[in-house]
Amino acid sequence: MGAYLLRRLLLIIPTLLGIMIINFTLVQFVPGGPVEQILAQIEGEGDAFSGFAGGGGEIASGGGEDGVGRRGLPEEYIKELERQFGFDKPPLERFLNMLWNYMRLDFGESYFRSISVIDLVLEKMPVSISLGLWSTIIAYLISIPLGIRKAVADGTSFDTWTSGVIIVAYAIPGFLFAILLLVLFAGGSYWQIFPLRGLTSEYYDDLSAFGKVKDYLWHITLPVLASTIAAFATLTLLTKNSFLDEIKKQYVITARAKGLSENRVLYGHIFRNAMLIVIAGLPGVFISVFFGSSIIIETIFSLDGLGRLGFKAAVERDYPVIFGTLFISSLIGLAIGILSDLMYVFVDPRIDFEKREG
Amino acid sequence: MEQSRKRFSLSPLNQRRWSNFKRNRRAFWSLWLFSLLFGLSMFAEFLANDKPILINYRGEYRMPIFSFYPETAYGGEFKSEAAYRDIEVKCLIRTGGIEDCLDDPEGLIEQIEAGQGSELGPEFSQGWMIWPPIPYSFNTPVDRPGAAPLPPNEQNLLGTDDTKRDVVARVIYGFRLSILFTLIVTLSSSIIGVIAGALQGYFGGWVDLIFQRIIEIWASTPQLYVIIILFAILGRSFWLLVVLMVLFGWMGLVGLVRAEFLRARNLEYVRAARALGVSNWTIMFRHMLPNAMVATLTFMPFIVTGTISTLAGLDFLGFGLPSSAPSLGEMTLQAKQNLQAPWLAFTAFTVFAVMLSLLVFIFEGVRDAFDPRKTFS
Amino acid sequence: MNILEVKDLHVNFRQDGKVNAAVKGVSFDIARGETVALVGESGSGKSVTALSTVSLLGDSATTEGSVRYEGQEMIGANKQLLHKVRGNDISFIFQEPMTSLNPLHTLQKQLAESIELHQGLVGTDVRVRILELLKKVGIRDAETRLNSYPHELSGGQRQRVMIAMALANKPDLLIADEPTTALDVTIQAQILDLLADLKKSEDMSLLFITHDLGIVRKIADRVCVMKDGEIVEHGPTAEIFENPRHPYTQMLLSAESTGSPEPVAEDAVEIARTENLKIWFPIYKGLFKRTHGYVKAVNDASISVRAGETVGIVGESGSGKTTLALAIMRLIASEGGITYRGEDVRKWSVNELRRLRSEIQIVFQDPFGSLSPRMTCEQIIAEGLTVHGSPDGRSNRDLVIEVMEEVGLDPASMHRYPHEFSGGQRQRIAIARAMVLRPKLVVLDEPTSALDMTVQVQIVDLLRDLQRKHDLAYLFISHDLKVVRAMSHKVMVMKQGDVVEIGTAKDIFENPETEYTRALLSAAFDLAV
Amino acid sequence: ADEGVIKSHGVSTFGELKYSADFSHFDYVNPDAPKGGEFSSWAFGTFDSLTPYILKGNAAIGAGVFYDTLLTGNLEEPDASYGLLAHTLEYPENREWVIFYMRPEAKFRDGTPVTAQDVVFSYEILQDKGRPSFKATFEHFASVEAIDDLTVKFTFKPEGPLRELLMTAGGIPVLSKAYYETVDFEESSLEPPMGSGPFDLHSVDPGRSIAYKRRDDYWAKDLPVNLGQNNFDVIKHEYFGDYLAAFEAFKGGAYAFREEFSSKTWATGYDFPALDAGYVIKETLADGRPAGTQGFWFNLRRDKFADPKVREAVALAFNFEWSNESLFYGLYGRTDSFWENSDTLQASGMPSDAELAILEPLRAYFPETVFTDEAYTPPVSKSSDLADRRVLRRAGKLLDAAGWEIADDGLRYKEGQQLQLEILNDSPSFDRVINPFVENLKRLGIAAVSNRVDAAESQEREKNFDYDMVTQRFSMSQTPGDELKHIFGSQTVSTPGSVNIAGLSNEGVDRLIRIIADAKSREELDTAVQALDRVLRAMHIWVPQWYKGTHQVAYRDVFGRPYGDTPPPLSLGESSIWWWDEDKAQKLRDAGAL
Ligand SMILES: Nc1ncnc2c1ncn2[C@@H]1O[C@H](COP(=O)(O)OP(=O)(O)OP(=O)(O)O)[C@@H](O)[C@H]1O
Ligand SMILES: Nc1ncnc2c1ncn2[C@@H]1O[C@H](COP(=O)(O)OP(=O)(O)OP(=O)(O)O)[C@@H](O)[C@H]1O
Ligand SMILES: [Mg+2]
Ligand SMILES: [Mg+2]
Repeated sequence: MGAYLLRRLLLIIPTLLGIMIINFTLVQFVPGGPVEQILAQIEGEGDAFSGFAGGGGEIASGGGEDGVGRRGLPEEYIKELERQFGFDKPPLERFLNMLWNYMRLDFGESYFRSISVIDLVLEKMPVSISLGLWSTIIAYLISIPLGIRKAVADGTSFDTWTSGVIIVAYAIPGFLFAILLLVLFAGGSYWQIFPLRGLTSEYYDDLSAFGKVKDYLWHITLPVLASTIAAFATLTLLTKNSFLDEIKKQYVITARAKGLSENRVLYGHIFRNAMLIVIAGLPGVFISVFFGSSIIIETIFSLDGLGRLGFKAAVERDYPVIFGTLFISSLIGLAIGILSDLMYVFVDPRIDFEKREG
Repeated sequence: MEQSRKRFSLSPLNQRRWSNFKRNRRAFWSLWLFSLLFGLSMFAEFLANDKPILINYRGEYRMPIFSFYPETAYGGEFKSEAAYRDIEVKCLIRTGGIEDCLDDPEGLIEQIEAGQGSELGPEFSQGWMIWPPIPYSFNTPVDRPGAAPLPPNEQNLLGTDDTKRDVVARVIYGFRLSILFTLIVTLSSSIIGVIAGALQGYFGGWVDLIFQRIIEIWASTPQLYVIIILFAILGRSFWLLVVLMVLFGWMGLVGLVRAEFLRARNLEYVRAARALGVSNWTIMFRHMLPNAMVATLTFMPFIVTGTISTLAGLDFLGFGLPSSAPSLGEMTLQAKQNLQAPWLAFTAFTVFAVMLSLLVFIFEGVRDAFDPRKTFS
Repeated sequence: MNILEVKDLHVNFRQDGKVNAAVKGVSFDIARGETVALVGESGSGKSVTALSTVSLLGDSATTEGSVRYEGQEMIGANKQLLHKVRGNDISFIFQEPMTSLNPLHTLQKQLAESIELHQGLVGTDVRVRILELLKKVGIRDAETRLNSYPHELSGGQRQRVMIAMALANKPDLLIADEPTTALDVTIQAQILDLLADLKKSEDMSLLFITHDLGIVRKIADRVCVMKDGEIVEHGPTAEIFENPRHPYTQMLLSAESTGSPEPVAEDAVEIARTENLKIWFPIYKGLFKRTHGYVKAVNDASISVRAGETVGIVGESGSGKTTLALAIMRLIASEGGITYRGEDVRKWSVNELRRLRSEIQIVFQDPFGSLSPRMTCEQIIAEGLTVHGSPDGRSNRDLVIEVMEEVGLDPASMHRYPHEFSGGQRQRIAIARAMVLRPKLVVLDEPTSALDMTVQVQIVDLLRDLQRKHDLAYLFISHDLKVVRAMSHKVMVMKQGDVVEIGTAKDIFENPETEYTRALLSAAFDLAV
Repeated sequence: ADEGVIKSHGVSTFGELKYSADFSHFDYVNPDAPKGGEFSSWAFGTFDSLTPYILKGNAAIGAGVFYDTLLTGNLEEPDASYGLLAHTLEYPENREWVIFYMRPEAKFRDGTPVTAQDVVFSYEILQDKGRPSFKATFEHFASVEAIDDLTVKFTFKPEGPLRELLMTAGGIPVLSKAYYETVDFEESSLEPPMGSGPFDLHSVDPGRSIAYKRRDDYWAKDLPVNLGQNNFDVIKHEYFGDYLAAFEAFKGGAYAFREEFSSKTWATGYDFPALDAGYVIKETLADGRPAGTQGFWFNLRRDKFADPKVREAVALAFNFEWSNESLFYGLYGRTDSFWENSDTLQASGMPSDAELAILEPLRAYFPETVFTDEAYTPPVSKSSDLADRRVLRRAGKLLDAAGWEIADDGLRYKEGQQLQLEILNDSPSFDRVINPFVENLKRLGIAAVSNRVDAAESQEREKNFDYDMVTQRFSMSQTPGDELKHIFGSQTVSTPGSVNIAGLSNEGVDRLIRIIADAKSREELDTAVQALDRVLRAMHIWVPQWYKGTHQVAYRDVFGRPYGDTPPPLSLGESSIWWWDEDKAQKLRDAGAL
């Protein structure tokens, strides 16, 4: 096992390298780059979000600042921009530079803001954690017991109607639900109960500790609700089906014969056998807790989280941000992968990763 | 029973499974309904189209759905495809190509309707057309006054979308497109994913190590860029998206299947199969897979709808199908942009909910049918 | 006063709309401190009857009739009552110890659970009690074994864990379903003594289900004989044994595997041999699973078997028999030489090995575990045929029917899943699966442990018959020395991973060399007297 | 002073000024407007910086309020500028240089005086490290020097558009040199930068809202150019990530003023409780600026568009009337001129004599219809049907005439080449406009497709002129000049990244632009622009789209303003010349609506 772990840890390096190579190469072929993005911005276009954020004006943007739209940028300035972004150097040199910097954990600055990639990610984390943490917790707290109950009550009317509810909840497109919540409970036409945007109020800093908590919860209610609504279905049904698979096995009868209560049989014995996948998925869930993001929910509730950051960086071709976040998240992802494999062994000690042949 | 055995030549086990499946009424009816909807949508061209199904023009039968006829073929003026919804073309067909149709089609049609067609002269030859129940295709602008999206009325049962296209027609075509898309994608990516996961889990060792790394690398590729690049090179198309989605979608199941196999390979029955000399492949797919399928089967309906949603999401972000394509995703997006037109949201939601429920129920039935310990009354 | 009264118990299994009556109107009772033995044909409904006493059957079963424990009705009883009674008042030892333990819990956890639940002990008290129990059931090095998982134990060890678990709470009634099948005779005797002690000291009642009439005769006060879901005869032990009335009982009592195998031809080719085979399992410790020590399952085993020859392997539970068998089959890694027909198979690739597989077969000690749960009996038996082709061109279905009949299974049940069979039936499916391929060498790991005498005789005859016809070689692992004697040409005695003695059956049984063998034999044959 | 050197309190393109040196305030303001209250509006997306003028960071809206300029414009005269930091400017008639005499009382927020060195510094740093657009803006500046502490001289390159350059110079935001000795100009930050402008930072909630507060100690608050302006104590912008959320917020009263750009929302959304109760006022006010020049532009670099008949035919397939009714709630007007919504600049009817005088010498370069027909206006299609047979017939004939014949498959070919047309689009909201257009094009037998790509890709393709047709909007100046050559001139036709979207390369057009750039008076200019408009329209270089000549606004009824229904032509001036009306506010407060 130790050797296996060592192997896995060592393999992180080539994997990361592979990821960076593939991405770097890919980026060379993407039409448009940061320079184009800047040009688009100068012409007053190029906002990645207005498209799906409802910015459906039929009057095109144009003209841009200082009448540049009427004039265009001289070619040499475009060259100058390219030089600023370092595109005048050959790709290989840029790549090696990047690697060298990354090795020193220097991820550089965003092309478009004076902020280091790390700080940028940290800046967006609260939103993502808020959405990810709460919706994950809610989803797990409801889905797993519900799934277990459904497995026990397989085929009863309880099973049927709960299935109906979670499926319908799943089928509601999240953003539609989000909009609906927003209009109904935060908008100016119906009930103005919840705030429209943000994680906290402007006057958050002046609140008492309790007030802060209240304010925070008040703000995240709608977004969390919207991002959780669809999350129950898969987990609940997975739990249910996994349990159904185990619930009639011989060892369960043994457990029952010991006189254990139903819950101890379910949670003490079947759970670990049935939930290998769910439990082993927990480290992965951890990622989604911290990096969980939904561009659309973030957009609708004017939250500035990693979802928007990622999409924005992709559309704006903000390569330092793209590569930086990719590198960080890959690194974490790879580590989590190892952790999650360790979880397998932890859950089911019979599991190993050694070679097996016929 | 005897008969059905002959027809499908089901093995007794599969018969048992099939009868178990049938005994789950919900699953059984869901399967029927789904097949019916799917089957119907395959004939979308005959259900909703801006071309008639059958035309009798001067005694000659024509099926414009299959063949191209310029307007001139009906005595009209344009050499491009006849626009059958135009009143002029309708008049031409019904009168057998009388030229006055281009000036006063309404008048002429009235005349024919009054039974005075023969007064139109020797040129007249009464023709007719059979229209599909919904006389619009997915991209036909509806001729109703007012600004789109228009609310439902007898002409457009579910109203129109924001480009003034009939929502029913778009749903029919959109359903077909989405289902085909997702079935192809889900099937291919699940097969690949299951095989990959099975290989990794079963063999372990370096196969697992290397394969996992490849997946990790591949999974970190920014899909959006690949899509943008390939779209720029090859143009937006259905099949390209299918390929792309499979390319990136197969990894979804790998982890699950791998885990299940890592566990199952230690079980005694695998050892027994090995002792029998069963090939690895058979052990994996005949012995282990059925026992390691819980997660896969559970996830299957969600992968199916998830694929539809991903497609919808791509459409949403503007990296999906061409905007004229009838996609459910585009409809959802429109629903969001046009809250004042609730019929869009209603339709999108209903289609998704129905589709998902049917799929979940079907797969629940499949799971139960494969569960040896499940008892059916 | 009767501690358990069963009246007119009916159990039906529903499957695909068909109803399969497993128990048809069984009535019996057990008095406090009494031992009732339930014997009978494999598949006659003994286990089902036992399970239905505290409602442990699955949904597919419908139970009718009445089961009263100390006057309380158990059928349809509420959960609280069941939870209180189960494990505390009525304890179970299940027939298949291999699959009855939670695979993901350590011994300690499984044992501690019921102790904590019903006795309210915590902490070190529990541990002490567990160790005491394990020692009582004869598990060596109990301390080091506490953190083992079930799959790391031998069949007999698992069975003893089950026994320890059942006895942990000093139940009023112990229902023991074939509790000693996987135990060697010395341990068996030890367990039986233990039970007798408990009976005496705690006034425990015992419902004992077994095929081993010797045990019945030794410990039972009364006997019920079951056949086809009904009790055909019952009465005090002595009476039944002296004076069996029902024809089935008579048949059962008279049946015994006797005779000896045909001698092996002088020039018989050697089918397989091992040289200094060694299998050590590492013991891992800690989060990173560092190797901490070894379980020396097999130390140095050299063995050879010729065509038409049966080599019996006997030895105490946990002595490495199964491990050795698996190693010969090349199903687990080992050190040392293994040759098959003179070829060194250790160097063979996976594909070459596969060819070998049609010629050497194994019947696993744990039949339940070795049957794919989602394949039907037919598929399982036919599996080998689909891989290797049927030997004489007949259709798989015909061959399956034939072999099922040979092992005494009803071919009509071939579409059932493994869990729908009784323990003995599953064992026969496993035998059928191995034999249908007409192999050259069969490794039989406790192939008759769950079979009643009549079936056992039938199987032994079948094996001998096949051996004669096809010159088969057998490696026969069993604790039942009578069967071993009836089957084997040569016998090998193992103890703690070492081969302590090897010789012809005659030599071993008549002139054992080592003390250990002698003890084994005396335990085995004393009992029989 | 030299002969021909002009010394003045202000300047305009042709020198005419509405206000004389001793004017007391602009006519359109209320000099006695009460000060106080808050003006709030919304903005899309987020912001992360308060420093405009640099590439980095997404500056908050209105971040320019921190700065003053040498000259300032007004809302009436399109191109007049009056002294702000400068009290007087001096320039020769050929405008090759300009000297600004600065007001000694001008002070930065920290009390330090604004000097000529600061102006020089501003110019230099903007040029070196500012947004690249400054480089383009300052392209024709030769030198900037501080003559003394309060006098600064700009010298221009003679080949530049001298007519406007001195106003450009007057528009440079003046930054504090001292301040940037400690602060890095190139890095974005949320610290309010040092300026001499009328506002200071009130509060900033990164990404969510920004508020500026009026400075009571603003040195220039009583200058005539400022009188009656900057009336609100606080100006606040609320940011929203989603348009609908922003609208909902308005309904709920989160901000007070909203200009509506979506026809759908304008037509369907404005029926919420606050509006019905009269707390919110909804108005359509005239917009006096030339509407943006918006259309689908052909890429004339491509052979298939060489024939103007093809271009005209394609344009005919666009059914504006149908689109307007079916998609835009009838809220737009059809654009036909490149200077739509400007009476003086757009051509109409037959060419006037004055126009002819300019056009005749260039006759050879232009289509004959320029001289024979009225200025081209797209025909009016039926709005009831997407496809108007009559118009399509005309289009079909044009295509036939151009040699693109329909083959048996219903598509058009010429010399074996299929007539294909790809409409490049980067805006999802245009899909619904383009798709019906494509349907109509298909009816003509043109293999048309709509291709939506993301902004960067679209930009890249536009940069490399890799498109058949693309939507583009230019906001045209009231006083067109030299910049037209970038859009229509042949010099830029093959310069990657130029805004010559159409790829126009026509000697006659170049000469017309020269004439415009050299116009000596407004009349001359108007005539020349009209001539150019006429020519461009006759050449069918685009498919004109639509425009809206109004401001559609809605606001809480708490404001007063110095005008009734006719706002100053150039802007509503909502945040500068409107004021907080305490009486109205009190009424809303009493009604519980504030
Ligand atoms: N879940 C089930 N579904 C259907 N039939 C079953 C099921 N369990 C047991 N049976 C059938 O019920 C009968 C009685 O089984 P039971 O396990 O009680 O036999 P047994 O007497 O214990 O035999 P053995 O000695 O072989 O263990 C058998 O014929 C068996 O095939
Ligand atoms: N996977 C394993 N890991 C660790 N120890 C094991 C493993 N498998 C078997 N052992 C140990 O090896 C020893 C020999 O086991 P084996 O199963 O060969 O015994 P056996 O002779 O077949 O006993 P029985 O008669 O009880 O079946 C036992 O002590 C057992 O606990
Ligand atoms: Mg049994
Ligand atoms: Mg064993």
